[in-house]
Amino acid sequence: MTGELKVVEEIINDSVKISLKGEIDICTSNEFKEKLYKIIDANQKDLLIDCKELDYIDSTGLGIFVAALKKAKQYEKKITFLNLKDNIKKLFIITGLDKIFQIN
Amino acid sequence: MTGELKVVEEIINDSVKISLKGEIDICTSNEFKEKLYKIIDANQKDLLIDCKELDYIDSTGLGIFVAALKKAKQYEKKITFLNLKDNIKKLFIITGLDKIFQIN
Amino acid sequence: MNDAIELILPFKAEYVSTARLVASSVANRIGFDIEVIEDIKVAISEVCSKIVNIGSKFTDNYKIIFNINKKEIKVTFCCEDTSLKCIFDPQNDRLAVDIMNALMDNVELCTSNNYILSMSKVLEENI
Amino acid sequence: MNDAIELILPFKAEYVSTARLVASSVANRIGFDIEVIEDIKVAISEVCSKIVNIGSKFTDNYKIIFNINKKEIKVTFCCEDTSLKCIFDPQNDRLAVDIMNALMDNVELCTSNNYILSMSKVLEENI
Ligand SMILES: Nc1ncnc2c1ncn2[C@@H]1O[C@H](COP(=O)(O)OP(=O)(O)O)[C@@H](O)[C@H]1O
Ligand SMILES: Nc1ncnc2c1ncn2[C@@H]1O[C@H](COP(=O)(O)OP(=O)(O)O)[C@@H](O)[C@H]1O
Repeated sequence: MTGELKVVEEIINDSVKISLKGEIDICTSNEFKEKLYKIIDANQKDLLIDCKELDYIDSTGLGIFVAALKKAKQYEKKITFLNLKDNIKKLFIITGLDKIFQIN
Repeated sequence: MTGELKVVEEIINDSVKISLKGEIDICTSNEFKEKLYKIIDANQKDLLIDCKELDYIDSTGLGIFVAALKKAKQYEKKITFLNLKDNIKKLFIITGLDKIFQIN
Repeated sequence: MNDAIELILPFKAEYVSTARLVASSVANRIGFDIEVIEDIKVAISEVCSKIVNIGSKFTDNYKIIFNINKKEIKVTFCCEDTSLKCIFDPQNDRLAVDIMNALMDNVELCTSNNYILSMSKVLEENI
Repeated sequence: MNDAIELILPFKAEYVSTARLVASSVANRIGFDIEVIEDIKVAISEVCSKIVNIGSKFTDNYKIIFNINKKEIKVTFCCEDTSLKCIFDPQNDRLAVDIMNALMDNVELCTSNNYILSMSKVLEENI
């Protein structure tokens, strides 16, 4: 049910690919934030976030991505989302985040 | 979810076979009681109750079977249960009904 | 961990399943395994169905309190209409009473306070 | 049909999913389709998460009231601690506010009474 998020990190050429599985919600968001920030700072590469198995995200989760984008931009890197599920893509559109991120 | 019960009646040689699908609970038990009593009175045959797809039964449902057995005995007929799921067989055992019904 | 979750439901059959859902959510949190959660749901359904069948002239809802301890779930039923007491008759409701007693660890059919009934189940640690 | 279901939950992240479950059980009863039920759950989760994050010094739980009409679900959040008001800041919480406004029909972020917040969704009959 709730509170489960698996984050798998993998280096692909000039990018870091992060695969997310589970839910980013009140139970998982703090830990995820720290993990994500570390990945960005440690690698200083473009970020690919694969959401094929991400079932749910709330506004806190979306906010973490916004903050992550600011961080990535400091290193002149970008963040691209892959395989967003419909219910999550919907939230990106509602909030206008589809315009600041690259969504594939 | 709750409140769904399908009852299929079929004549097999000297018996009536009733196949139950769904749940016998507070939402379905009244209708089921009437249906079952009618089947017993109209046919006056041995009863086979196939519970392969019966997911849940509560004490009211079990009580209906007890009353049905009294009715059947008036016609000198018996009631046999087929394919009880484990969770339901457990209730028959708890309540001692496994001793008054034939369970196959 | 020592939490209380309360659910107030109308005297209507349609909402018994809501009680079941909350029961499984709460029991799941404590760590009961699926079969025991199913037992708890069955026992709770027996009580809810009985309460709904009896109903009340004075109020249109009843309350279920789930008390969670690290290793125990206690489920208490209550109602503003305190005439709802000792709702199960050991004779007439033998099937229901047998089921509740077998599936739960502790069933108080007639409580000494203003509650309708309470039942509890303790988590057995398999080492 | 004009029912009220109430759920009282501790200020803990673990119980947000219990609110979601009750929401889907209730919304399902009204006849919303799965996608809309998902929307309602998402909106309710936003509120619960915010409430849990703020918490209260005076009490350890909050209440969610689900009011059901034939064609509408209204969800009201309240708390004994009436300092919990206008919990979303349109600026800082823009993402959450956008999501709630988009997914629900009517969101009252600051109610004129003692409630924390209320939101509703009307069933659209597709003929
Ligand atoms: N009235 C009931 N009372 C108690 N348990 C039930 C009842 N109906 C179904 N169950 C059991 O609960 C489980 C889940 O059923 P339910 O709570 O109806 O949710 P769902 O069918 O949506 O998963 C089923 O495995 C079933 O055995
Ligand atoms: N925190 C959440 N808030 C709102 N909706 C959620 C949340 N987590 C999961 N969901 C959505 O609710 C649906 C059911 O998930 P959930 O309520 O966790 O129950 P379960 O996973 O046991 O079916 C999922 O399809 C998911 O998209």
